[in-house]
Amino acid sequence: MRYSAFAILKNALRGNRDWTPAWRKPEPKSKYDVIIIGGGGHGLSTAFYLASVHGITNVAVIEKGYLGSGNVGRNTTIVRSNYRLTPNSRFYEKSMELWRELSHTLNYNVMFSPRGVLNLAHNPGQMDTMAERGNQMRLMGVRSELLDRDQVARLNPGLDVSGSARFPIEGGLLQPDAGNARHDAVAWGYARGADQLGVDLLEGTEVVDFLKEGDTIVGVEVMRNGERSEIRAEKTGVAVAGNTGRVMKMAGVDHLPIESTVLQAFVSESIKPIIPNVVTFGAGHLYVSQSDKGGLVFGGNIDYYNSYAQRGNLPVWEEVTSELVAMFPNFARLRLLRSWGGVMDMSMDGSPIITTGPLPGMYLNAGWCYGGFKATPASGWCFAHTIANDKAHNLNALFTLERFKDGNPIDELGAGPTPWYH
Amino acid sequence: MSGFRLNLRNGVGDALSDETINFTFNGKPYQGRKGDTLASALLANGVKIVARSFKYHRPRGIFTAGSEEPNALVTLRIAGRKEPNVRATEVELYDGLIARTQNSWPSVNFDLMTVNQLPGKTFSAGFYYKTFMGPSRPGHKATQFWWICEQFIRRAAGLGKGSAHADPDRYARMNAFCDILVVGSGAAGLAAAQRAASAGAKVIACEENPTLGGALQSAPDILDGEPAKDWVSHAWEELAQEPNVTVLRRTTVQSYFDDNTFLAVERVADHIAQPEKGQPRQRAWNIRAKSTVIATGALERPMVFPGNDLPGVMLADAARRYAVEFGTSPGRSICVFTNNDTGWLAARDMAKSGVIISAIVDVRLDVADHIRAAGEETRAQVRIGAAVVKAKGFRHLSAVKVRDFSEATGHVSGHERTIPCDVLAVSGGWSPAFHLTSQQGGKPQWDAELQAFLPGAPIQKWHCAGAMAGQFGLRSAFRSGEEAAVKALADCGLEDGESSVPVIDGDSVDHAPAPVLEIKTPGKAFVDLQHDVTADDVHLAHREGFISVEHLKRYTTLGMATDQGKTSNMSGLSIMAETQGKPIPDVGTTRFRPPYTPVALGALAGERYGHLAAERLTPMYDLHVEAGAHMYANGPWLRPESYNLPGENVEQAYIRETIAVRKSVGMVDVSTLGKIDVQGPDAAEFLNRIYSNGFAKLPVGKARYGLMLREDGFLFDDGTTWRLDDNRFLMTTTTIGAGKVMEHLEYHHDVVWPDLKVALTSVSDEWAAVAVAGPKSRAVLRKCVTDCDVSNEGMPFMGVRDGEIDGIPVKIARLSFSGELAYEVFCGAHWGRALWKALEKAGEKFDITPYGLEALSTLRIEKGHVAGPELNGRTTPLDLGLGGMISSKKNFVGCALLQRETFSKEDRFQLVAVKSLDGQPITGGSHLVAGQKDEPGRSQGHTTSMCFSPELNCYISLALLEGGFKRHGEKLFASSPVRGKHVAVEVINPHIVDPKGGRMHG
Amino acid sequence: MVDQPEMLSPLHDLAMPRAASDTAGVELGERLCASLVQVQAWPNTVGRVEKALSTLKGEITIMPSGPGRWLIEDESEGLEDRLRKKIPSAVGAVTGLTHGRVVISISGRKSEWVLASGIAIDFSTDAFPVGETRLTHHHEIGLTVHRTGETSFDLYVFTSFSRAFWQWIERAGEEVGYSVT
Amino acid sequence: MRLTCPYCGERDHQEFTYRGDASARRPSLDSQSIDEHNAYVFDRANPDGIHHELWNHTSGCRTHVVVARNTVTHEIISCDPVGPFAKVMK
Ligand SMILES: Cc1cc2nc3c(=O)[nH]c(=O)nc-3n(C[C@H](O)[C@H](O)[C@H](O)COP(=O)(O)OP(=O)(O)OC[C@H]3O[C@@H](n4cnc5c(N)ncnc54)[C@H](O)[C@@H]3O)c2cc1C
Ligand SMILES: NC(=O)c1ccc[n+]([C@@H]2O[C@H](COP(=O)([O-])OP(=O)(O)OC[C@H]3O[C@@H](n4cnc5c(N)ncnc54)[C@H](O)[C@@H]3O)[C@@H](O)[C@H]2O)c1
Ligand SMILES: Cc1cc2nc3c(=O)[nH]c(=O)nc-3n(C[C@H](O)[C@H](O)[C@H](O)COP(=O)(O)O)c2cc1C
Ligand SMILES: [Zn+2]
Repeated sequence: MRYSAFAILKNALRGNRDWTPAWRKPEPKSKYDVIIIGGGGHGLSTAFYLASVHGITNVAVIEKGYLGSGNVGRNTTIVRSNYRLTPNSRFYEKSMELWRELSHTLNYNVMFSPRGVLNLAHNPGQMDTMAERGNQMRLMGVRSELLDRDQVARLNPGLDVSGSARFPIEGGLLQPDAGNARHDAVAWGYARGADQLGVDLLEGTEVVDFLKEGDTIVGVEVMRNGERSEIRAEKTGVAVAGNTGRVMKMAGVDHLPIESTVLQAFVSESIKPIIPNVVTFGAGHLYVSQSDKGGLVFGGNIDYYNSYAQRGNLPVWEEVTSELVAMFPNFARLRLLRSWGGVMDMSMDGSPIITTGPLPGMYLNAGWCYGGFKATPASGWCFAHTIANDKAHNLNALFTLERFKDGNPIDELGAGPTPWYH
Repeated sequence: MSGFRLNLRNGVGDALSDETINFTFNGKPYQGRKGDTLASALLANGVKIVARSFKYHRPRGIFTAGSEEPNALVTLRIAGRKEPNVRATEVELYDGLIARTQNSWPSVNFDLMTVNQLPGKTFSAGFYYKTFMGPSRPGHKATQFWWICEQFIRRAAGLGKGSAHADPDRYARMNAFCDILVVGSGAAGLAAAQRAASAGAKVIACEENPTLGGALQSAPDILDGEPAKDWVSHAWEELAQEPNVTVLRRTTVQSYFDDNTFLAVERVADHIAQPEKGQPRQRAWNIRAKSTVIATGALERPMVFPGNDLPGVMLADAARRYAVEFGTSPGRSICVFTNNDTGWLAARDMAKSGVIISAIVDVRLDVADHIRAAGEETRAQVRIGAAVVKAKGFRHLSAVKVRDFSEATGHVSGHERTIPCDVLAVSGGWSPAFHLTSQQGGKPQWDAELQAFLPGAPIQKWHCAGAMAGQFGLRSAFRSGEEAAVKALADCGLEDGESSVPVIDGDSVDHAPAPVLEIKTPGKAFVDLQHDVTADDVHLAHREGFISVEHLKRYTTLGMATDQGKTSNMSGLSIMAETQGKPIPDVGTTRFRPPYTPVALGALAGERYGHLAAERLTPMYDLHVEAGAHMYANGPWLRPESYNLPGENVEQAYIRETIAVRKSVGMVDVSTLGKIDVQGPDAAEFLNRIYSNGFAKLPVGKARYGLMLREDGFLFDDGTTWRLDDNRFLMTTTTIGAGKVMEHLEYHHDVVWPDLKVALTSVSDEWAAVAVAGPKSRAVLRKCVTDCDVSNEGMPFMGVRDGEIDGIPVKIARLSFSGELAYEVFCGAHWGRALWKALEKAGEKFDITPYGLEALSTLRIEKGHVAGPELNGRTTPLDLGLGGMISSKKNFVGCALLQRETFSKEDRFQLVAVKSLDGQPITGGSHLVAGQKDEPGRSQGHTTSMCFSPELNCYISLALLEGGFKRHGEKLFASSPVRGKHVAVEVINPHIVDPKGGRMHG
Repeated sequence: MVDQPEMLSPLHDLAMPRAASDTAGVELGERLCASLVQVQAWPNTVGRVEKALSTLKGEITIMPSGPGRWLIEDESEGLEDRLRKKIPSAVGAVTGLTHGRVVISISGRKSEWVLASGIAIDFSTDAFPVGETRLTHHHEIGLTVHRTGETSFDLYVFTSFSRAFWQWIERAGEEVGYSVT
Repeated sequence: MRLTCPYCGERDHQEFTYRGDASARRPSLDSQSIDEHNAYVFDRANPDGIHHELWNHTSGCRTHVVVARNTVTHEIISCDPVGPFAKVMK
């Protein structure tokens, strides 16, 4: 059923009885052309682009929980392409292109909202670092503006721009075309789009092992409704974000340049609009925006330790909230409603991996760290290309597994091979 | 006060004192009593509509008497203390309180936003995903349409308004340790705390409410011959006297973290107009407990039927508490609708307090005799096997319609009777408040008998007790509290204590409800009152395939409001279960997350609100400020950027300072350098492994510049290290790198080479340091240094000597970051000020000029010395032209991976300098491009550190340029589109000043 | 040789004596050490270092500060040199920290309360008996806490952070009232 | 989370600095093997279950602790000393 204002009216008149499921709940077939493990944003978008761009529709997405139960359903929804290094810059700008059309591509309102992302700078040195990034963006054809303190104050009236702030604001870098999108809608929209093209979305189905012929992956073994069964495929793509370590171990790949840690996110009670855009603090680690429902959605650093638990600890609460109320002292009486965690696939350089291999018949999409939500369209698009052609697209050609050992990391922060520093 | 206040007497309105309190609501003055909550005072004044719902702006009345309130959200106070979304049910009345309704316009009684109701079924769950996509034009255009819609939606959404002003109050933290944390002060919590305390355990007990005792505060039972309320108050009073017991009221245990670490938030001064001097508004308690007893009671749940959101519909136990505790009748005529015994008892207790009960409606046919007897005491009409099928009224309840109901089929039948009433007290049974255990991942378990989820097996050291554990009866609450304490004592390795359960004379109540939460008759029936989620929305979600509970929640937003579905989750689940034809446990529950109730962000920041991070100051800080220095936040440090003379800007000042150094002499505070004392028989060997260049053979009395690599071959940090003795070195690091270098060394010592005898101590704070630089620097030292020969022979380049300046013991090293003849003078930090002054005095004759970070940077840029911006984590020593510092005679951290092929590629980003060809400044963060402004082409590199070079009389910058080593002489542009700059530059050798080093060696 | 000038504390103009009402919950004070020295033994020389420390004379406070490590305060000057003589490099490492710390003292019936409001260790006397030392922190400020009495503590605070710490402890003391000696 | 420093006792994990996988062992000083070093620097088992990891007690005694911790439940199984004094402290 096509979604539109008209459809809503028509259905409302009939008591909303005629709506049909957004996607089917099919039983698994025994064999597919392609299996994608992971019904998160990346898995679903990969399936969608396999079907829509490459005409490969005999595809299953296998999800152990409910669709969107992973990081795509628990992130702070920031979408941007304000990168410093060329490979990232190109890739994320491709994503922006896809974002801008996504609601139409999917016939699903993903609420992409280019409200602007503002990174604050707190001293002249930091302003120069911002300029360095902003200039790279401009040279890559991405809009960016370096704002002085007054411009920042005009944009975000609540900010403490006084000179007496502990870290006075000097200015900031604005990507005006960046913003947010509605996380769940992205998952559901891709799911519905893929389903309509014939992709089987298998929820409640956990991959527990791989089927191998020699070294070659020829399918997976799954648990579904308490029963084990096999699903075969020519090609198996892994897009399980924080669970990459777990899943790859089943395939016998027991070491990777990835560690899993927990990242917490926070939402306040709903209030009337109080910040128009996304703001990040430059003298610590904090990003905040306001959801359409009115909640301030914010997050900061990961909890610095390996974790597969979707919950974090108190130190991060203290850190992010103290930074938030330092930036916006008028937020002190607003209240935190809920916090949660997601398991992050932190790579050794903070940049992703989209590649063929590491085993024959297998394809890997991982290493998204804090930043894979904004990549959802481009990640799926590139991964689909890589799977369909058995070869990386130019846009992801450098996102290899080998780059670390070859000495060619794509290290935006220059933090080195300490995953939790990225 | 209008006629809703009951005749106050012993047992009715005990929470209230005689004191009258004035307050305003929506600008209108009202009176209440001390002890009232805002909710009870509003009820007493006959105020019925207190809020509007989120989506449809439907009128909302008070629904509960506690923190689970979904409806009665108001904005409290004004200006910086303005606080939106406060639950009126929790606000303790104080004189002068100002409260307003929110999310309504022009007023709560007449709200134009109710137009949102008109489109009716079009605003169904998730409708916004299906529309607002705009014309199907690609790119920006398509998004723009949504963006315009979004502006309107955002303004319509949102509850209260935040303040535009900074919060003037302060927040505090408290770190606490105990054997046993008891959460909840009801019968179960009390029993646990008593038993644990009697065993000598260190106990902290937290109670969310201002009064202790939980349900006992209004229980009709007699304990040890005393009314429950009095008994429990005495018991807590006594317990609080014990030295090993801390009792915290107004303190909600909000979050349960790993290893029995808790966050509890105490509302220290929310019940008064404003905090007293020095008093925090709220205090965040970080509690570490060896074991925990969770006795958080249970939350009553409502029934779902058409019209159930009308003001006047409220929970039965809340209505009871308003009558008994607050001496307030929630209405003139009250009808009770229940599926369990507690509704009846609520009716009886209310009637006893003087409330008029018009009817009791129970879906069950089978009601125990003693319960029916209790009902008869109210003199209300009783309808069993019946259900309320509709609540009627314009903006407020005026009557309910009742029909016969079959528990077996769930169908209604028979004649519809109208019962006039202005309050409908509903009880759908009780849900244990297992939020805290769920936060930790505890899996709740369904209890079919109680029709409720129980907390399930513990996965940390917690023990559940009382209603929270499904032990609803008073006796079992006490008993389970004691049992939990016994287990908790065992967790702490403590002996058991004594029992002190009272003799109980009271009702025996069966809390098991009929499994009925929804009455299915046509009309708008609400599940989530705040978010306007209706039973129809749940059905729609099911139809569209959002059948997992988590999908249901996200698609409909059921349970996502400020109350987190405390009163609505169960109804939502039961409707979903029914729709799917599955039992409730198969549908499952959504996960509870911390905090338990919303917490002020200020409270979480605690003492850091207004004091984000400690400032780090050098001993000479005051002198810099006095000298007019412009201070610069550099990590935690505050450092002088430049010493501006009157009328000078930063650039003018640093150029003047730089020239002074090159021409005569300057001095700069370098106390922020990281300093690490490295001692021991293996100190030299250790350093030799850490640095890429050799340190083993460094002579005593000499310093050496060293490079440290990360193990992956990239540069990590740099600095000079001084050999003070055979077995003693003083290492210096960059200011920013100090902490991470220390950890790097400690890691390699502790973990990699523990056999080396070496001791590492941070002495950054031990030493104040001043660099004296310029051709006259030796002359300055000559004037003030005693006990040390500072001549070229006595102190050659890189020499390190001990001496004295004005009686201050100093260490002097002849080092040069500036390229000039220069010295670093170190002394004990507490003499730092004296040293600075002494050097100033000695330099007077040479016009010694204090210089700041900008000049420091300019001097080293001109010299081609690298620093932070060049050590950006992506450069190797080879990239920076420091290949000569890679020892081939030994292995060191990073040496193996430095040999990787890629590092010797010719197109790597390599260090060069560029100079401006047209007199324009090269702004920081510029990129090097080949093309003109309108077509710059791709970035070939970027500038790292820029300055005006007095030496070359033009703007220059260090830069990292692709294949830069071979491109000296090439003409490029330093492009900074974000600053509108495009400057023609020439690539030059970075060693501009004195490339041969004659000056610093001289 | 000129006389050594007096050492100046970063708190010299902050921690001014100031009396509060008699209800003051805590008393705050500040001092510099005449000598503060860290000694580190090697794994096989712990006994020898302990012995060397036991022979120290005068007003000495010895605070354990890590495996085989001690922080030692002497009320007279010159301790570093004396220790260096007793403990050659083969036996251990001696590092002077006289200037690296400022000592902030707190005493009074509310001192545990005030300290606990910013420091996450258990201050009850059973967990932290009189005479013992704890190494911990207040946010980014590292601290050595020495319990000098039932309700009195000396805090050895990094010099560069001593003002920030002092400002914090004054603020924390406001709730219970404080005086400065 | 609470970690037990073998020297200082039980403290909040906030007092410690995480240093990651303790099973990653640096090749001997004599090794110039790129493969060995690559494995040490980049290969992580990243287990879901017991993880042996290093924490530096940076706000305390500044020595390292090997913590065995379950990455799924965050349960701490053991905290053992490393470093020159490890043998003495055990
Ligand atoms: C708190 C938080 C904030 C974030 N903020 C941002 C942000 O602001 N901007 C941004 O760009 N990025 C952000 N991110 C990162 C972003 O959310 C992720 O990088 C991205 O969602 C990862 O891709 P995904 O959607 O495919 O992953 P997921 O949604 O995690 O998908 C992986 C799926 O695989 C499934 N799976 C795992 N194992 C198996 C198995 N054995 N069998 C079957 N299925 C399996 C999981 O259940 C899961 O659904 C944030 C992440 C978090 C946690
Ligand atoms: N009115 C009723 O019909 C009803 C319903 C349930 C229980 N009860 C009675 O209550 C008794 C059970 O006692 P109990 O002790 O289990 O429950 P209780 O309701 O008496 O006490 C629980 C207490 O915990 C507090 N609390 C809840 N969460 C908290 C948190 N996170 N932090 C701090 N405090 C928190 C509540 O404010 C409450 O005072 C029995 O007598 C039972 O019959 C009565
Ligand atoms: C952008 C965003 C906004 C959210 N807003 C709310 C909200 O308003 N209310 C709410 O209860 N939860 C909100 N959540 C949190 C979800 O309820 C939920 O906690 C999160 O999706 C993680 O799932 P889990 O808690 O079930 O593990 C939001 C989540 C995200 C990612
Ligand atoms: Zn320790």
